Amino acid sequence: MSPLTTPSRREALRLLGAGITLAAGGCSKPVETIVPYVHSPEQLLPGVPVRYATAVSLSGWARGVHAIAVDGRPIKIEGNPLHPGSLGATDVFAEAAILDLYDPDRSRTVTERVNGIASWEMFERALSGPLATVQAARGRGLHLVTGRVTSPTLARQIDVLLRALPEATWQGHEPADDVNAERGAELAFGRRLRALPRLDRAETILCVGADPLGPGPDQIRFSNALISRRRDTARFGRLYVAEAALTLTGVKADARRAVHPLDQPAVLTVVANTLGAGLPVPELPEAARLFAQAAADDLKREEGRALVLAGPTLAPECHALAHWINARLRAPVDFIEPPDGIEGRKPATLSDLASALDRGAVTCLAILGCNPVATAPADLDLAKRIGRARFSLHAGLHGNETAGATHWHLPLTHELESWSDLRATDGTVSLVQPLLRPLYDGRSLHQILPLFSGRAATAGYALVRETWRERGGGDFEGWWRRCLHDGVIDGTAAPTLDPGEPRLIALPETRRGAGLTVELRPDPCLWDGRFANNAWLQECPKPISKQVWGNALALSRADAGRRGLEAGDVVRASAGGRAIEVPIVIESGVAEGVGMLTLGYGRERAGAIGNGIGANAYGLASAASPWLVTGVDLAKSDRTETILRTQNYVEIEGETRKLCRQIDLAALASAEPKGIGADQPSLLDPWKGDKDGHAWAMVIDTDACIGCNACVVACQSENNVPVVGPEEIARGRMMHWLRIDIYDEGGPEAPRAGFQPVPCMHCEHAPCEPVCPVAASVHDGEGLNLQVYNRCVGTRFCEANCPYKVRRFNFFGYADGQPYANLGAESVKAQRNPNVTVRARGVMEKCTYCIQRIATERQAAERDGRAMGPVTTACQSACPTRAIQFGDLAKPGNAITELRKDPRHYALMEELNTRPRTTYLANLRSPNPDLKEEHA
Amino acid sequence: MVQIFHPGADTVARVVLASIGAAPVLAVGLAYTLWRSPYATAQDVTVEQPVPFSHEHHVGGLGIDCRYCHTSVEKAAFAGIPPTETCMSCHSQEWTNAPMLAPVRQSLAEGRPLTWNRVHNLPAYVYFNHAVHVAKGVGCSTCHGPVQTMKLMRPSAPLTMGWCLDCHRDPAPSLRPHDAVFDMTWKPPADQAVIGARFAEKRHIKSPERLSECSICHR
Amino acid sequence: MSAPLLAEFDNPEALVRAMRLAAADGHRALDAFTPFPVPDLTDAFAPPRNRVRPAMALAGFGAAAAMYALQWYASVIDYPLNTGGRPLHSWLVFLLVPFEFGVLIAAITGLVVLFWTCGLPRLHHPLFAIPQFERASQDRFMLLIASKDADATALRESLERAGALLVAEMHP
Amino acid sequence: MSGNAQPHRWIARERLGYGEICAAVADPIQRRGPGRAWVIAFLGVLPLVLASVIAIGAVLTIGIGLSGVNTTVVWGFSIANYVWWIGIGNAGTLISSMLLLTRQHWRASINRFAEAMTLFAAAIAGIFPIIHLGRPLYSYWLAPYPNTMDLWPQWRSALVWDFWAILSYLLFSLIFWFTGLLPDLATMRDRAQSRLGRKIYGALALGWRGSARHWAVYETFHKTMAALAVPLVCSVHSIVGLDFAASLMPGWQESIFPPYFVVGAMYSGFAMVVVLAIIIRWGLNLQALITPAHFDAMAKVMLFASIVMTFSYATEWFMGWYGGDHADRAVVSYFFTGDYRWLYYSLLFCNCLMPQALWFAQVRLNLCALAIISIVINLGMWLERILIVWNTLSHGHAVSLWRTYHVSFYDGVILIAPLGLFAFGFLVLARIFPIVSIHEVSQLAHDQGAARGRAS
Repeated sequence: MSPLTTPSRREALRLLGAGITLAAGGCSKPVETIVPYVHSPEQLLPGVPVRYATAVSLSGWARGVHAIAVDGRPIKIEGNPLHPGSLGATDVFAEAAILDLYDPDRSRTVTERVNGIASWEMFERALSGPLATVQAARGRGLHLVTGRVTSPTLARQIDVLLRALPEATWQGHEPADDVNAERGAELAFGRRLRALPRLDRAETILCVGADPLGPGPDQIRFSNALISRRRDTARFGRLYVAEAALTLTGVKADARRAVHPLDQPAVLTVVANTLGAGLPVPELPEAARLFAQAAADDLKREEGRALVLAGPTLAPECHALAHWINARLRAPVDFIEPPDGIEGRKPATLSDLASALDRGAVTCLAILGCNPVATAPADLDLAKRIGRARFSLHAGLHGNETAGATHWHLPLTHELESWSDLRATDGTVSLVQPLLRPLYDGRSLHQILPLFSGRAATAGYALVRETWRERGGGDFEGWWRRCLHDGVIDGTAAPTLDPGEPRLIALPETRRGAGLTVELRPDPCLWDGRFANNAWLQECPKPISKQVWGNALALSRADAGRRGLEAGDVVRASAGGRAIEVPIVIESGVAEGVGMLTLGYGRERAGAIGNGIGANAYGLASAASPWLVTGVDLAKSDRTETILRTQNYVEIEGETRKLCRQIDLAALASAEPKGIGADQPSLLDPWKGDKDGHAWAMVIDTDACIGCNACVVACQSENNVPVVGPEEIARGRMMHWLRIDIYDEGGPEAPRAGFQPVPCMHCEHAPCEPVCPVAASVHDGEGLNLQVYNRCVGTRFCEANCPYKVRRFNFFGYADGQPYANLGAESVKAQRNPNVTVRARGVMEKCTYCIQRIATERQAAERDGRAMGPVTTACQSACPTRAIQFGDLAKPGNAITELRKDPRHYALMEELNTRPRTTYLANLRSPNPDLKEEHA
Repeated sequence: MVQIFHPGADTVARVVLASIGAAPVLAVGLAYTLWRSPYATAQDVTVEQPVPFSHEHHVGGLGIDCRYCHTSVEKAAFAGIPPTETCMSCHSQEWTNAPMLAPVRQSLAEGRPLTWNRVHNLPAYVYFNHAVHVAKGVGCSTCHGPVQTMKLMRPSAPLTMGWCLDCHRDPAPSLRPHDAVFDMTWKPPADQAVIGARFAEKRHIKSPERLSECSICHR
Repeated sequence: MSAPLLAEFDNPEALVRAMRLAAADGHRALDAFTPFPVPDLTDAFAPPRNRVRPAMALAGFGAAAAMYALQWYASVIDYPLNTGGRPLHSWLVFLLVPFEFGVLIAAITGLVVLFWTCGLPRLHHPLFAIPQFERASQDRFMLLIASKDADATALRESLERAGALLVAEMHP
Repeated sequence: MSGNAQPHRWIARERLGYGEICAAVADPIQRRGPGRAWVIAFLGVLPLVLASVIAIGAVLTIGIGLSGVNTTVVWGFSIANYVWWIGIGNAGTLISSMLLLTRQHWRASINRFAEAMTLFAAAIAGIFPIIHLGRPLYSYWLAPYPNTMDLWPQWRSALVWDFWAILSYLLFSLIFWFTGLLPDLATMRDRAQSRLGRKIYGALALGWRGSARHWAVYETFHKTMAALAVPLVCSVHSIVGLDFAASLMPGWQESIFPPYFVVGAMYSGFAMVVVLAIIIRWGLNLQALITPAHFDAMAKVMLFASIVMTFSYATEWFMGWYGGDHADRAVVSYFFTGDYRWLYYSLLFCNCLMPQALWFAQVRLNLCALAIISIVINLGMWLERILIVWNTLSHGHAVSLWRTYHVSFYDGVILIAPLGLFAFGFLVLARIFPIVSIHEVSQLAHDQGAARGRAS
């Protein structure tokens, strides 16, 4: 048979079919090919997911993860239960790391600023000249700039280098640092210490500007500890928060006051004085003073189980005072040696670098893995100053702003492509192992550093093993394999120390000048800006404002009104000669005279996704005060911008309050569990189908939900949920299968908000099903509300009739051909989960309860002839506080059945008789009776 | 007035009217017939391959077990296509110089995989799992036909959704003893109806309603 | 037997009058052709059993029943699916489509019966050969009548007396 | 009937012979050229026809994302246009059949183009549900047909009912219109001057000879069709109403919807007939056949419908409040205070307030005023349809997803351009087929004693 026969026959059929059924396009099947291996990898089953333990970093700190790979390509990140920074859960950044790996904007080759594409050999040749100069001068003129170093191997390598070249300088630059806390500990105890507050043991907690539940390397650890403790209502405790603008901790607070950042030290003073400090009391607004006093009294009462946390914007003296208070309260705080950095070496600051550059004393500047041009405070003006170095290079994942300022740019490998080791905040070391060979011609920092000693690049694998050779002992290979398997190296956690008695430090005078005070915060989605080119994170709604694809200066309603500003007005914010243009957004719970802006936006060379999105808050920051900008002047421009938000209505009142049930702890005893609605009389018989032994259900504890979005991004990653881009968001379209609603029954001045993750409810009487004309939306015997994509014709009646509005429609081909979906590149397709259909244009989709996971487990059980084991949905496994529980109602004794009997249990809109399978537990609060008037 | 039409025009008009009525019915019927015909399903259409691998020779002649090459058929959704090294495990000794096998040797030498053309093309959006079917006692030949007689591989079933459902709605006739799953010559015994039903019960095969639910194959 | 005569009148009343006269004479009125229906003529020529309505009723109810059966078969027997916990045999809502379909089939059947009973389409007809016939669809009322005699002269005269404007013979 | 008092009420005062009636209708088509007004109108609507074709082509190739629909308000202009057009479409058959059954013989002059209006409007309406789909290529899945997937439509869906309702209604209207046209086609055949004209009209007339036997069967059939049409029309728009009522969304889940939709359809349909009648009367010089009495009667029907609509709105508000359901109350208050409140006030003005002018005979007999009121009613009815969609979807149960519709350019095109398609159809039709029923008007003339034939 001639090889042409098949295609031509198909073609003929297609044409014929077109004429007959008008269904031309979709009917032809192109000839597919199958490409087997040449050599089959051992123990690899085709299409079956495999887990590898590794770690991904945030600001240098490790979060241990399991990377799931199918057929050799990593597709999903999940938490590593053995790792103290993960506890089996993830955060948005860890989840999104997988998309960073496949980011087509990653730099692929070595580049030289003038001549463009170059090679590693060319770079090594170019480096040899300046290197010889600095070597001759014992390193003088060599400046290494790194982010936070927690990798023992990297620390060892830098140490070796600095030993060889003692005059060389090592600068550290971590944009989202905690330098005030570090200095505060030094002030209090006279030495460098890292405090590890034990939120699992502290019950009465006062956060002054601190956001332990907010995004950051410790988010999972802190929120897990706090929420686990609160599950025991006897140890529910009380969380006080005094902060400038609403944070995740503020949302979960039992008592919260919006306090100007410059007033926050006074709150600490009130507490300290209650404990006998006898400090002069600065002025404090009456409401804040009452609040501080109530908290102080409560803290004092709960001595031994009380804790005070100071925020990153507060001066080191305030942190020192907090240490003093905690010591008085016998607060549960562990102290350890700071696990980061290099023993015996203190990194110089960027200001030092700036002055060295000004002096012309920099011969060779190596900026390794960080992006100071974009993330250094504006007054350092590094972009211009770097030009004064004789030879400069930048190593990074992207050819970013810093790469644009240096002579050379070296591509780094992603953490999922390289060998390394990283420490968690408690010192625990994880091994970082590659899941695939580097996609591009990149090298890891470990491979690059030897070049400065004039040595050839060494494999990262060997370098990391060398670091641990001694520790491994006799059976090094066995030890190594065990560490790789577990993802953590046992016994590497830093031992706790007795810090001694803290000194009582007087607080410096704070004077409030004229103008607005702007508090800068790391962005909950982009962090310090390093994730700006990650479309998942750009489209991840900020937990509280629900803003996507941009940032905005948050003001209180009163402040905005006083200044004649409305949401969306673009203002020119200026302070000390620095100025940025930024749109205004009005938010609840912002203190008077305060603006809040997140970092990480306004990137110029982030990549196709991140360029030019939002306003660059670093442009307002100064090296002296990177977190707080005082005396900011706002000048209204004639421009307005649409603030892109995925939730426009937050306030609930009257009857709508039942959407988000909130109970005071005192009322819990008399609370009754609410069911999912009773069957109404009907002319027709109810469905009596085959039940088949499973009844999947989900219960979401809204009290445990801290709104962190880890589940949202996990769902996106697991289920191939596409990104739609800002233009589509502006049209009111979005794709997230799981959204986290925030509802506020308090008000703009005293928010009393709760988070509510909303996936598909999988209603037993699903309103979406009877309206579908083609049975694309149907139920199965396990109680799943199915969406059969290939049957869907796209009437959208199901979403119109869904009271929960959880269905998502592909108005365009979001999964393919969209600029924000695949960035026009093949590489992003490699991230797709092969067990989940990639949806086409014109079909409806929605949460499936991770049906692919259920099916995988069911099929494995069928194959092995055993009962089905537990199934974990992606959102459930991501959740740091275990707020999402999934299980089988038909299985006796399943935890899910018990949760449905909890007094806090309720179903969304149970009055509609949809009988949802996804139900909720009410939010709990324990307000201080003395402060009752705040929720009047 | 004069006659406008010839007498024969009456017949023409009647035929035209009748056709207007009949056309939609005929068109649907024709489309359906075509769609389920091998012309559209590619049933029994032999697919050209880069190497003319003969199942007749290897299975029928040499009696090699299916699992020798399709290694993951009992473990995973995908039965597996053998890597080049599997071919070469024999062909490094047998037929070492056969020109027919040149692409195979070249593949191994260059480390470049062979590219086979897919024979069994399931409809899009179907997640078929070989392991479960094998575990439940559905034999290879039930779907793949008498592979041991095929010089070149061809699908022996239409692989349409309706065809899948035929069995999912009534699995008993296709269930075999476990040891006969890989037996290409298995014939159902006379009392297959009874035996099949017993297998279905013993192996906890779901009810026809459950097996024909969308989520069994689609997600 | 002579060819039937086609008499032309300019109003229906004259035609009816002439027809009655001729019938009284024993001539056989074969048909009348008018631009609009004339009740008297309709009564005179209407077929004794008009099958349009029974046929429509039969087809309509039959189609409705068939459609109902199809719905039932499709959703109860052939592919039972759980849609929103609704019963497989949701008879209340299964009544709507049969109604629509029944009406459609009744209409189509009615049209077919109309054509069948009237012998349409009939593009070629002897009457079309008579020049004056073209006004039967406009402003003239024609009576086709067969004489009882071999010679039609008597009939012709009687028709002309009754007001016929023109009388012509129809040749098959 | 009142014909005794005013013998020529439904036909011009000067007596017309049957031949003149034929000539009045047929000659503009067969003996005279299209005329300047026709040519200008034709050229005027061509860009709109082109725009419709381009818009449909664009939405098929680029996707329904072109429309302003979003995650919350998943329906928009397409659905409102569909309901509006099918409403227009309903009036034609209603006029024809209901008036036939109630022996309102005056219908003779307007029923033909009312039926044609039905046909075009239903056909245009039928486009919208298809182009609003995400995957229009698969719209045939709504039909039960043998397939290799062994799948059937989901019969409980209102959209399947819709499919059958539109299909039945379209084909039914075609049959009804064609049978009504059949005798006139014979007239056209017999009056045709060119050989080609005779052939074409001759073929279409199928050899109709006006035989008394044929008329007997014809009348039975036509009356039976009319009797069937009334419940069919009501059912069609009731089913359209059920698209909304068979949901559980606040503001939709109302038992009043089916009848309220039927009256609304009649309302907008009559308004459209008035507009068309004024245009056709002027364009084809049919003053003799379409008299002020016709407009008076239609204006009274519109006034009645307006009162019923006002009552329906009031019922909606009352039931929203009386039912006590929070979401229902919230939606009703959203009507008046929400994002679309100005549109809602406009709708109340158009549909409830403005038509009250029809209480006055001067207004009813002033064609200009009548035309303006009719257009306003049609506008108001479109607003009603879009607000039914928008208000409920924008302000449903889930507070967090409340959001408004963003009208897109494509929406504007598919709102305006189909009017051109409709006009195009009418313009072409007016040049091919008698736009007024010749045989029925002749009969009316005969029955009213207005025809000269009787006097002679």
